[in-house]
Amino acid sequence: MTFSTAMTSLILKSSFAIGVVTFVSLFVLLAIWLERKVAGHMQDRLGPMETGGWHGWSQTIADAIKLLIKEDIIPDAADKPLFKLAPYIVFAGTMASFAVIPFAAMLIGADLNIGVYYLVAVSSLVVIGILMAGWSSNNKWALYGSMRSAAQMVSYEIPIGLSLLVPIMLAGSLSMGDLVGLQEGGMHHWTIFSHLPFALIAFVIYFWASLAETNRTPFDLPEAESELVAGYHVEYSGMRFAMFFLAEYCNMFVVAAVATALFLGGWYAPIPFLDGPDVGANSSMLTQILSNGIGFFWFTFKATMLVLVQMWLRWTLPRLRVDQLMHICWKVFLPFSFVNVLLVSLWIALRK
Amino acid sequence: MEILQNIVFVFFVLLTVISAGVVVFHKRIIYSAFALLFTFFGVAALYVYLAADFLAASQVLIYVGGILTLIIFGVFLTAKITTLEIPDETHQRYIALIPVALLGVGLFWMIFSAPWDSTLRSVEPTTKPLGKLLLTEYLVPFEVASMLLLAALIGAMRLARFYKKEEV
Amino acid sequence: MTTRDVDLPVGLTPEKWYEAVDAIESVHGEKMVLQMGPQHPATHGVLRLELETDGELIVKATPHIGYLHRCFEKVCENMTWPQVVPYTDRLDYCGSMNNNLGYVLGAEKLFSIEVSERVQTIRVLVCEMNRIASHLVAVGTYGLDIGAWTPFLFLFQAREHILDLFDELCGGRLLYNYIWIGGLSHDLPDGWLKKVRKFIPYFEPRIPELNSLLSYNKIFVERLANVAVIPADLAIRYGVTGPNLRGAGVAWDLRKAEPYSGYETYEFEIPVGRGEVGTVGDCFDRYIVRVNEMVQSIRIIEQALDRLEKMEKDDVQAAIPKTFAKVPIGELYFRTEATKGELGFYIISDGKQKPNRLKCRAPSFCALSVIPEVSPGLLIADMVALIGSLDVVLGEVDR
Amino acid sequence: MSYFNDVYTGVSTVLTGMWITFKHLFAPTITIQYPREKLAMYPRTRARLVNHIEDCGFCMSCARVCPAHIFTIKGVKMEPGDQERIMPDGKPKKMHVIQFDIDMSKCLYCGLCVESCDTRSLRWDQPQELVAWNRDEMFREFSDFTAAQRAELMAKEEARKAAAAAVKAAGSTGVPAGNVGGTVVPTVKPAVSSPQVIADTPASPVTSSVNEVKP
Repeated sequence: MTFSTAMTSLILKSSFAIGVVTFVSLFVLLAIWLERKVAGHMQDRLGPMETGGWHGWSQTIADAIKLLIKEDIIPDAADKPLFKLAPYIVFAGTMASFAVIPFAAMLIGADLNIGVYYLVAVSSLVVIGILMAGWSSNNKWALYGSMRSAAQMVSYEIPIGLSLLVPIMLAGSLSMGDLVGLQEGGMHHWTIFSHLPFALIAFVIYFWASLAETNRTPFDLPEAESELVAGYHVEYSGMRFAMFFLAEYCNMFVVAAVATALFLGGWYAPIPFLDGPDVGANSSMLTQILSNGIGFFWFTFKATMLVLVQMWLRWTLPRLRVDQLMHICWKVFLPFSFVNVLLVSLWIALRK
Repeated sequence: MEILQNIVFVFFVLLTVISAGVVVFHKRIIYSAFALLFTFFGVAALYVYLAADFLAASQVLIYVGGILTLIIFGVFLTAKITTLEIPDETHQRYIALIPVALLGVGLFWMIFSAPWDSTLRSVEPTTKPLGKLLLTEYLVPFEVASMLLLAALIGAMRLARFYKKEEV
Repeated sequence: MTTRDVDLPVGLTPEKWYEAVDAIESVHGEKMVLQMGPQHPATHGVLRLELETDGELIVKATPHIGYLHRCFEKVCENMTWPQVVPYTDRLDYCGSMNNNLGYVLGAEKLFSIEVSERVQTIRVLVCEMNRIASHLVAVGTYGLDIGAWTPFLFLFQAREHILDLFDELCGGRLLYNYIWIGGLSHDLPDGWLKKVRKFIPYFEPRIPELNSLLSYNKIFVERLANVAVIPADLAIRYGVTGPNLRGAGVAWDLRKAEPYSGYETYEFEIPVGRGEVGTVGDCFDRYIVRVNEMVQSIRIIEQALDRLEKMEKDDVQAAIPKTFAKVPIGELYFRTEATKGELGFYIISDGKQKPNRLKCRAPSFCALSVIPEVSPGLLIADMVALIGSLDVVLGEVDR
Repeated sequence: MSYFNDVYTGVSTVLTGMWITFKHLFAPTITIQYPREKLAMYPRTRARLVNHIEDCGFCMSCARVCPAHIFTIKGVKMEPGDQERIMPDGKPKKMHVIQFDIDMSKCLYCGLCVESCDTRSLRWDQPQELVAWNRDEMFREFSDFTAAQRAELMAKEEARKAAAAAVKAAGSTGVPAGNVGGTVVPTVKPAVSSPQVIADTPASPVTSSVNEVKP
């Protein structure tokens, strides 16, 4: 590897990383605005309408600026080093997931051959960050929130892992690129539809369990404002709070993106006709950009749709209780996903 | 590029060693627990340098996601954790020197005698051979380990379930 | 409370086991004291609960009240008889009309005032509308406590209709001062009855919608079923009344038991808790009783509307005494079925222009006093469900 | 079997709820965009008290009926040469209302004062925005007398009172000074130098004569 090619690859990787961060920030701004709009319209209201003109599009930007310039309050009795560190760990854990998200055929940060496994692994960083936040706030409500959150995320990683196992077994690979690549050619090739009903069950379980993973209603017990006020981030304000908030919405996107990549055909359009032009080894730059752009559009479109469903659920359902949460995880999701995995493996064995 | 990679490598080594030092020497047990996070993470990074990506991810998943969470839970549940003082006086330090010295010698012997492969390799897929080995050659140890864990799991449940909420 | 399971491991006698448990408890038998409130969002105002918790399990709960104390009873001793009415508005601010009615009927009994049938019918009409508004708040905020946002806003839409009607009727949206001793502050505006008539077909489909969106949602049911059961005898022992008592399966409603303002002439049922999804007297029963009471209130409103449309217009203030100069000496207790339960006013008059003593028996206070009894063994999330299901209004508790 | 039943009801009720919220997603909104659109206020809405001072006859019924003592009213008797005015209730105006202050920050918004006003000079008005930056703005003065006029009238009244007191001291049995207009008895003690009549709820019987205010 010569120095120049190494530098080029380094620059490409860095620009990709910067691009991801920009994309994530923009997406979060959009998602928060969208959440308010969805909530508003579901409740026969309009949501924010004033800031920035058209349907209050810049409300989130205004809020972000407000959070940035807010006084950063650290409680006197808080464990200061941990209190300061916690939001960054949560944020880092979430951002690390983006390294393997396949936005398009060539827009993958690192197409690791253990892609999905890596994703499951780094998401456990978030748990530690949340525990740290809850502990260091020196607030009983925050501690309850973080304990709940940790228990919930650790438990729900199991049904998530098991339901992710289904497309992995069907594809025979852990690499995100391979997993998506196998779903080319229209909707009926998407894992969720091509392997009915196993993949569908796995998808439903994954989607529900991922709600718990991202602390969304009906599994938003760690934040439960009517019980724990705000849970683990009750003492946070200003930019540190914004980090948690950012991480939460990033997480929503990450789980939706994983569902898209593994179950919903990734960057492929529902009809092959709508896909971008085929890219060969000697395609022109323009073709590559066009193809990847269209792929990127489809991927983000599908993921955003899933995020919308998450919001839809949030504004529909009440919240579960701690024991019921565990009950659902261990006694509903886990048996169903186990049986599902078993049936899939049998099916694969029989098909051979 | 070599330089860059070396810098990153040194960074991870330092991260691992310093945080391991914090784990051992910090007087507040909660800091030790959280410092363990960085130790595990650094070790995972070193695994990546050894082209063992699956092992690295497993390190993060199991040690950070599972064991460290459990340790932190345990620390949280310790009574009066905020005021706990860990006595730092050492007892019988001269007698302790002997095993420590022996251990040190052993470790150094290992470090210097091991054939270190310092060439950088691109990461090869390791999952397939690992899976094959686990389900063929090492099937019995694998199953025995899982049986042990299952037994431990059931035993823990049996112990924990001893309090039963009265039917209201 | 927790009890020890009987199936001990083999070879372990109960004595040994208790010894071991006591040893463990003496090591970490520490209970965490958690202050819930007075700023906590689930306490519906400024209630402070001192929770002693073992993990998330509540061992002991002590409500602390007084954060909204306004010396209602003492203030009333310095107010002339009609001036007390606006202060009763502020007792249970979700059901002001019913508070007005309770005091006014007591005072009318003292002054031996008879009001016309039309005034009585209007009073029944506005009180039942107010009962719906109050139950909408109770049910909606309960959904909010359990984590469902949207039903809350749907219900507040319906409540807004009622408040608009009241605004047009008497000028107040929350504190009406509408029912006066001997009459009403205003006659009905033109076309008002038609607007109430229009409200009914708007409101009726809201209840099935609420039921399918929230009441019978599996998560909601699971959160409420078998939680914080208040059995009938406990409820009676603590003087719990209203929907909380009816939720315990006791069909006790002062509108039927001791009818006033002509309630005996209306057809309606008393909804009681039947243990639909769990035990009789659990949170769900108290909740669903409120939902069903709204349906019954609609029935009463329809009947009152039918009567009012037929009645000749008369002076609603005909029976108001020009002066309250001749005040009879005596004492009386008058109770009505307010939105939260039995609202009683104990009035002592010594013939002066002001009440000598005015004691208010607030239903929320009694409901609140059950909390220490039923809360041990609940989770923190259940505590939120319990407070919400009791539907306490702190304005009434602290007075 | 109940396990599968639970799973089924769980899934089905969630879907039902989702369908309801989905329908509402496309339902017309019921809110209005407040600063641009405004709701009409109802004529009876209790928003802010105004006193149309020319109709105010210093009967003090508002001050007597008010549970919160928000009124501060001062009046002096009209001189024979002053402009006479027939009030809406048919009686001639007999008093100058030199001060009529309402402290809206104390107001209970019960409306008893408005209902008790015989001349209907005290009314509710319905401003769209009812905001104040400080408490002083909640304090509203309605008398159209300037401070100079007020001082002059009060000096005159004082002189008259002093004269009456002098007459009384001389042994004459004059008419009690305050018995004016037949509405209220502003008992003025001769010992008090200031002749002001501060409205307070007297222990006298409360008139609850009420007129329907048809706005």
